[in-house]
Amino acid sequence: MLSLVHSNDSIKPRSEIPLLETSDLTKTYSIGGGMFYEPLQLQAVSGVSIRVEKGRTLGIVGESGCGKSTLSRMLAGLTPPTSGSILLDGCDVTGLPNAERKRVLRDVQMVFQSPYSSLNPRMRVAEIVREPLDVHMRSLSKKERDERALSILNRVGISREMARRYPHQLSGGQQQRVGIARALVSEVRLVICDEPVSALDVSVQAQVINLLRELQRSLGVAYIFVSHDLAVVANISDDIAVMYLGKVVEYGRAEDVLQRPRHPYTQALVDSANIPDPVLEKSRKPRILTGEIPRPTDPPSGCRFRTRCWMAQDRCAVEVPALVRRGNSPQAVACHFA
Amino acid sequence: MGLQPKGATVRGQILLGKDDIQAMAPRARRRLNGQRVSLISQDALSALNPCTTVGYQIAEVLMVHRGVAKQEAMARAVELLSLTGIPAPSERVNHYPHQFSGGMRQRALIAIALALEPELLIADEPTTALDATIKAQILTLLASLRERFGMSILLITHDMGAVARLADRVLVMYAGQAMEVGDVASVFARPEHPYTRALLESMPRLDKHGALLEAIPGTPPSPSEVAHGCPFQPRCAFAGDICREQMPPAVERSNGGHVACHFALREMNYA
Amino acid sequence: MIRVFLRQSVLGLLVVLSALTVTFVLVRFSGDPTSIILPQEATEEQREVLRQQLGLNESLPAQYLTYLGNAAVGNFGRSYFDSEAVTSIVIRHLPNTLVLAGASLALACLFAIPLGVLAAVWRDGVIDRFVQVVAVTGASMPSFWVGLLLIQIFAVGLNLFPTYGTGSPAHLILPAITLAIYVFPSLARLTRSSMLEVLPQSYVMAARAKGMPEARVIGRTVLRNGMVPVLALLALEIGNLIGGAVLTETVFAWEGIGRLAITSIQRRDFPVVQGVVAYVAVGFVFVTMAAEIAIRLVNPKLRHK
Amino acid sequence: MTEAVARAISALRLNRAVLAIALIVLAILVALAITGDALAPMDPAQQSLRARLKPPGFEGRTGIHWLGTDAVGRDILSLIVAGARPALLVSGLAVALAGFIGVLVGMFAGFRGGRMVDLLLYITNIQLAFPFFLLAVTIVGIVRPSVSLVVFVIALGCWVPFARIAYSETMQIVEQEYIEAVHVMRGTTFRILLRHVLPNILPNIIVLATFALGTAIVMESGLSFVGLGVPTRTPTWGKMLSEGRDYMQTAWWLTVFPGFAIFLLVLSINVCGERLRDITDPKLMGR
Amino acid sequence: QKTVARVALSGGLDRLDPIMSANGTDLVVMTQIYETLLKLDPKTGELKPHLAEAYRLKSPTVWEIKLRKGVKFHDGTPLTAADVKYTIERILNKDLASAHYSQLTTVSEVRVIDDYTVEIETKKPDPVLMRRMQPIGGSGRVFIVSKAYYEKHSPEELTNLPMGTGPYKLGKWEKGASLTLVKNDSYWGDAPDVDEGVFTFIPENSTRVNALLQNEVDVIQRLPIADVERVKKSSNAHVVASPNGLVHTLLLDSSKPPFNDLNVRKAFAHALDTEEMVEGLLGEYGRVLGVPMGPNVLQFDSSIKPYEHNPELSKKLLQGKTPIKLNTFTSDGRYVNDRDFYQVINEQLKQVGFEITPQTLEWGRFINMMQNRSGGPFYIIGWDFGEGDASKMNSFLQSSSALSVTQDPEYDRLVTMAGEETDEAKRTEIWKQVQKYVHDQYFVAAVWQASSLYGFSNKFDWVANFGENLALSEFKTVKQ
Ligand SMILES: Nc1ncnc2c1ncn2[C@@H]1O[C@H](COP(=O)(O)OP(=O)(O)OP(=O)(O)O)[C@@H](O)[C@H]1O
Ligand SMILES: Nc1ncnc2c1ncn2[C@@H]1O[C@H](COP(=O)(O)OP(=O)(O)OP(=O)(O)O)[C@@H](O)[C@H]1O
Ligand SMILES: [Mg+2]
Ligand SMILES: [Mg+2]
Ligand code: NI
Repeated sequence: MLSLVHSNDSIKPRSEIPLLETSDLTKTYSIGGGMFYEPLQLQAVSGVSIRVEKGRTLGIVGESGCGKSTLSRMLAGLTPPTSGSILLDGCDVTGLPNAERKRVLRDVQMVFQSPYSSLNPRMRVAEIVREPLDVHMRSLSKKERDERALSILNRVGISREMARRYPHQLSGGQQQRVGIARALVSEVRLVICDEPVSALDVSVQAQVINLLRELQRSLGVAYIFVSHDLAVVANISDDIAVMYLGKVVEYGRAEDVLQRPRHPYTQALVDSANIPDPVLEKSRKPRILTGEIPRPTDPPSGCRFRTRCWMAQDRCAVEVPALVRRGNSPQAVACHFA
Repeated sequence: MGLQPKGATVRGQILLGKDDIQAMAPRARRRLNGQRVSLISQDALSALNPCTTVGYQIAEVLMVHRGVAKQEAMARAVELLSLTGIPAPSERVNHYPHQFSGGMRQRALIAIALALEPELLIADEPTTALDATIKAQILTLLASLRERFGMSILLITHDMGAVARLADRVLVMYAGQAMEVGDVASVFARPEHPYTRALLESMPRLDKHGALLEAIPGTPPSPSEVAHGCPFQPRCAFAGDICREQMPPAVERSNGGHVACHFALREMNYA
Repeated sequence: MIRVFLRQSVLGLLVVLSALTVTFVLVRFSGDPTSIILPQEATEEQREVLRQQLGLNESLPAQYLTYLGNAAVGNFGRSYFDSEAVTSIVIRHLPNTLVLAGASLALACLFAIPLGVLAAVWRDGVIDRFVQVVAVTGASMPSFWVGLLLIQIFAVGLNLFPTYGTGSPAHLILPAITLAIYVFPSLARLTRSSMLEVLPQSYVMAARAKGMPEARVIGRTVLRNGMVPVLALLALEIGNLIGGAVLTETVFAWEGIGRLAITSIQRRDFPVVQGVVAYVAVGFVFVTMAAEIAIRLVNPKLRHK
Repeated sequence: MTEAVARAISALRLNRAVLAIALIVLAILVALAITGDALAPMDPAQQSLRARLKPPGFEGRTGIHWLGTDAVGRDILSLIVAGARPALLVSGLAVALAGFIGVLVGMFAGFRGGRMVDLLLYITNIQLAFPFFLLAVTIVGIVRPSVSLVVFVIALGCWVPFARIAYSETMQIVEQEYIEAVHVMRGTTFRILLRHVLPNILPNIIVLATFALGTAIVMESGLSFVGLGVPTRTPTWGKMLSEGRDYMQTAWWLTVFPGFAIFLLVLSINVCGERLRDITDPKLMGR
Repeated sequence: QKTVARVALSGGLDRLDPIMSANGTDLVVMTQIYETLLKLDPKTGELKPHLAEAYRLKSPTVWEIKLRKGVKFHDGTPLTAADVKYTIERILNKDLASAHYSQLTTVSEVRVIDDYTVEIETKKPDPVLMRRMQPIGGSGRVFIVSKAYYEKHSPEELTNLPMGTGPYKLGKWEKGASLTLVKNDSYWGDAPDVDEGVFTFIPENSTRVNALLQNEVDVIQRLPIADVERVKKSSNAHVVASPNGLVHTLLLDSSKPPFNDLNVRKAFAHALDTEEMVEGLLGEYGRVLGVPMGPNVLQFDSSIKPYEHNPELSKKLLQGKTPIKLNTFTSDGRYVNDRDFYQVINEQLKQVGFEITPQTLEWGRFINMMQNRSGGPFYIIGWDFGEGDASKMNSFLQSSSALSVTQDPEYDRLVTMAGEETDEAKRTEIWKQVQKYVHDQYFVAAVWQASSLYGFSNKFDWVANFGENLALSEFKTVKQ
């Protein structure tokens, strides 16, 4: 694992302490089980090490069930990791006592996937956005808190009039803006966006992505941007981590990962992304993966991708490939043959 | 397919080959379903009956429409499953839908749709619920089946990539109205309707990563608002006064097809 | 399946144990039974002898353990009044209750399930309205009042049926109707709402799209999926039914365990009360267990868990 | 044809009329319960052995007995009026208690999850299946009937649906992202339950409470009917029914009217409950 | 063709072992199967021989009884003196907790002189002992059982398989459903009209009446007063009444406040309008009595009049006192219209200023509380004075009695005296004194006697002499 830290270092200059860094983060769920059952063990996230620099965006892609949400929830402090550490400004959050952790984690907020269900249907928009201030900026008067909420709402393009409405009276895109406003109303430095645009109408997606990018520029927050849509992640991210069945299989600068994918899974992913260009699409022969994603309760031994990989050999079933920079590749790849 | 809920009024004409579907008797129309037209519905995850085996659901179609004996129908179900690329189909026929993964369910649905070798396969967003790699598999499968059975596919989707991949002709709809129709290559290369163009430009693309997106302002209209004029007008960058008052008529596109816009984007607008 | 069974058994045992404990505690703190057993004129001397015989002079924990030990082998002692073994009294009354409950459940199902299905299929139609009105009205009528009215009208007024008692099928009709009216509302509504839940599912639409005849769609697809919760409710309904039977049996002098419970409580024949509660508890543990297993058998999703 | 009939029956106006009647009946009964027997046409406790078991419309010394008199010559109408208070009071208290406990337990269970919750669920399951009335009769029969015991027992019989609804709704709500959002802003459990969960489950709880009230009234009258109801100065409705049983052949009005009072009260409560459910059930919204 | 009488009893049967049971419905069946040594003359109220041919007082403490010869049990064995001795000793066996134990406590020894002669020795003179050898009244019935049969069977078997010397023997008993008695063809006495009796059990009053009117049964016990008119009007049934029903006593708990004060008792008694109450609730089937015993009792003093209704007096007596609160416990369904009586009484008490909180209790609990003296301050209990002797009063007035709520030394002294007096005339004199004392002391606030009512189908008739005692063998078939 030492090599992993090394490989990470190769992506960014060593000098500054990153805003967020994880090492070997693992989450295991016990599912089923009961008075008489032996519960099944499910490694939703397994040994993930990533880092996010101030003001930059880390994109995380992967197929459904590969552990993206679990990872984001751990980073947001919603789920305690089974093992591994999360360093915020170089300080390990996982070991901290509850109250202390809560204070430290204030800097981390989240934007959720479903615009509607992430807003309490019985609260008005202004109240929803004010709530984080109610929780930990009690020193401010209610009026001040209201003002701050309204000003951030204004920033995301929600008018004062709309702030008086209930969530169901807003469109999906507006609801998601409210969600973003709530995440940014208190002084945050890292926003974790778990599929913030997948539930939106295609024509509205771009608005929200643009809004996020614009806010990053003006507020200097860092994002962790999670999506299963490679194109969306590609658009917003500086760095990209590709996940497969709980593990990061490729990790590096966005352009490196996208333009010269080294891991066979990343290659397939890039290949299977359709480009709205009929001439190109009809002529190219994309690499189609065979088979389905294995059940996460009993992942394949060795390399988890080997069951669907066209390069797999006996070695892959035995040896877990480490996520390291190989040869002259600028990004880290977890494949024996990269 | 004649499956509108009660209270819906349907106007216009649907012709299948030479037959007017609207004019058909309910019985005949039912016979039509599955035999000549098949549907793969939008959410694959719940379009299978959870209480019967997948195999039976395929066989059922043959039994009801063709009067095939159960044994034979089940054998055919195995064939169909293997045709759609499900491994170990002879075991899988006896499984229940919840034992299938999302991609496999979609394949099973396709198998049902193919059972009677229809002339037309209507695929309503066959890939939206699926993962990228699986989506690619299904699209490829559809393409190969189209060749094999020589059938037509009506693909309904919001995934422009999938359209580029599979379709020959494309119809772009907005708020229930046809905006533009034409062959895929020309519509994608030179969209003449502002909506088509905006849509194409607002999609994040792998090959243009990092570029700021051209977002379409505003929100899609709710269908209950009966608007005069062009439905896209409130969000359209090119809209003029006339767009508010009058629904534009469909006019011939320069490269074939039609477009419904007062200010259709001709060559000169692509300056 | 074995695990489900084991789990249910352990929890069931817990339930029976608590029912036993509750009745034991209540009975022990409710006074001296000798005054119930012995005639008015009995002397204190006689009472003491009887207390000795009943083991009332031992310590409470000792009494409790003896009681549990006896209960475990189905011995709830003897009735204070006729010194018949409680178990045999309960067994004597049980068939009557089962006949009544069975008849009324069958009657209720006969009407409730088809009506519920039709109400859902033709939602807001005449049948639907009718079912709704009957369900709300039925659910608002105390069953004992219904019983009294039925007696008044059909037995006394029209002289069609006997007014009371256990015995011929004619005796069964009025109480069975009363009890059926009691369970009809919940059964009909559940069937309806469960059907309504299934009807808009995409697999129903898919079945139509496959070109299946409507009767087959309703019969095979909708009914099969909709019946799972109805089956679950039926198990619950049996409990409800026995609860309702307590009053119905009282009204119709039907010699079942419900009436046995009431008369035993009224004359404070505690061993019988304890026995009835314990046996009913055991019965319900079995019913829930059976229901649980049945639901698993019907629903393939649970079967493979 | 059937279509037309259906439409006629389902006409909104008819529904409204039924609802209006239900509300009026309910209002009257609640008013009676509040004022006690002040609104009764005669003193409900006033007996007259000379005027015992007189049929409806009988003119006695103190006025016309519109609904007849009972076995000791009390005015049935006045007794029914006086019976509104115990009927509503006991069941109201019981439902309030059941709702409070059920919601509290259900909300915490739904929030926490875990093994104990499984057990709790199982117990509520059994209790739902168990013929509760039998247990109620046993408890009240062995211990002496009193207002608090009857309230307690009825509450015991009603709390399960509250707990289950509160539990399942809370569980669903806690899964919702807006609760996650509160977690992310490090809000307290108290805040989550009180500000976010409770307001969202409240409408359903209120609907449930309405139906539970109906059930509680029936249960109370059932206990009274077997002689295990609350002790009151004048008989409760259920007790009137059981007292009237001996005279069923000779004086039908003794059983018919009190039973009808129970029926009317419960029916109007249920009708209002239905309406409330229609309003709060999002599935039916906009119908 | 067999004559079958279908009888609906008002309650179920418990155990048909005459040693053990004193339950009213059990007794109805048992009196058909078992017999006692003596009988009462319905006209004079005097004792007459039955299983005994003759009896005499040999010495003040020894009774000699000669048994009738030729009496056989149902199983064919003859009745002998050993059976009588066995019966009495079994009742006195403390381990069995016999229901009749308390009635025979004075017996010290039973001696078999020869096969047909028994001697009973008592601890002290007991002039009423022989009255307990007849079948009528409270729980003093000594039904003679077969020694050989009892020794052969377990107590459980005996409760289910009664076997005696009576005119009927057990046919079939389906517990909870019905019991059939068939005629004993080898009965020593006159053969009865009815060949077979089928007993069913219907506790619900109105259903019992319906059963009669719809010809589902021929005879019903405890015909409710409310239904008398209906039965009278019907074409197929009629009412049979016996005025010597239960004597209902309204007992005041004079051992504790508030009723340890004579004035309060007085106020209580005069607050009640017993005449109106009985007239209203029982009509022609009830009578108000001045003393707590039936008029059939030999010592009954008819000169003592009931307390008059005088609410003014009551109010005066209660004046200046803080209002007296009474938590009263009432029985429901135990006695004829008892619930209504309680309701009327409570209301009348309220009129003079008592504050009443009523609560209905099941009978078992009621008795229980009464014995613990923890129940209400007043009770209505019905007593069967069928045996015709005043000593029955001791059951509820003597301090040693379990159900007595009176603890009065003077009363105890007087009745002890009476109990040991063997001279009939003197005894009667003492009992008159007792009656006067009880009346003056207001221990019992009201007394009324309700007729025992039966509904009979017109196929049968019967003259009911002794209140609750239904005798199948006395039924006469009526030619229609
Ligand atoms: N609370 C939980 N208990 C048990 N298993 C869980 C839990 N949460 C997630 N999992 C499992 O962990 C794995 C990863 O889930 P996760 O939600 O992180 O996936 P994801 O990448 O976000 O998928 P998606 O794209 O569908 O949102 C899945 O197999 C999921 O079933
Ligand atoms: N049964 C119905 N009753 C009323 N309105 C309906 C019904 N079905 C669809 N609609 C409305 O008609 C409009 C078109 O619906 P439709 O399902 O065709 O959209 P779609 O293009 O398939 O969208 P999606 O991409 O979400 O599948 C929507 O606004 C929808 O709300
Ligand atoms: Mg996710
Ligand atoms: Mg769609
Ligand atoms: Ni055209």
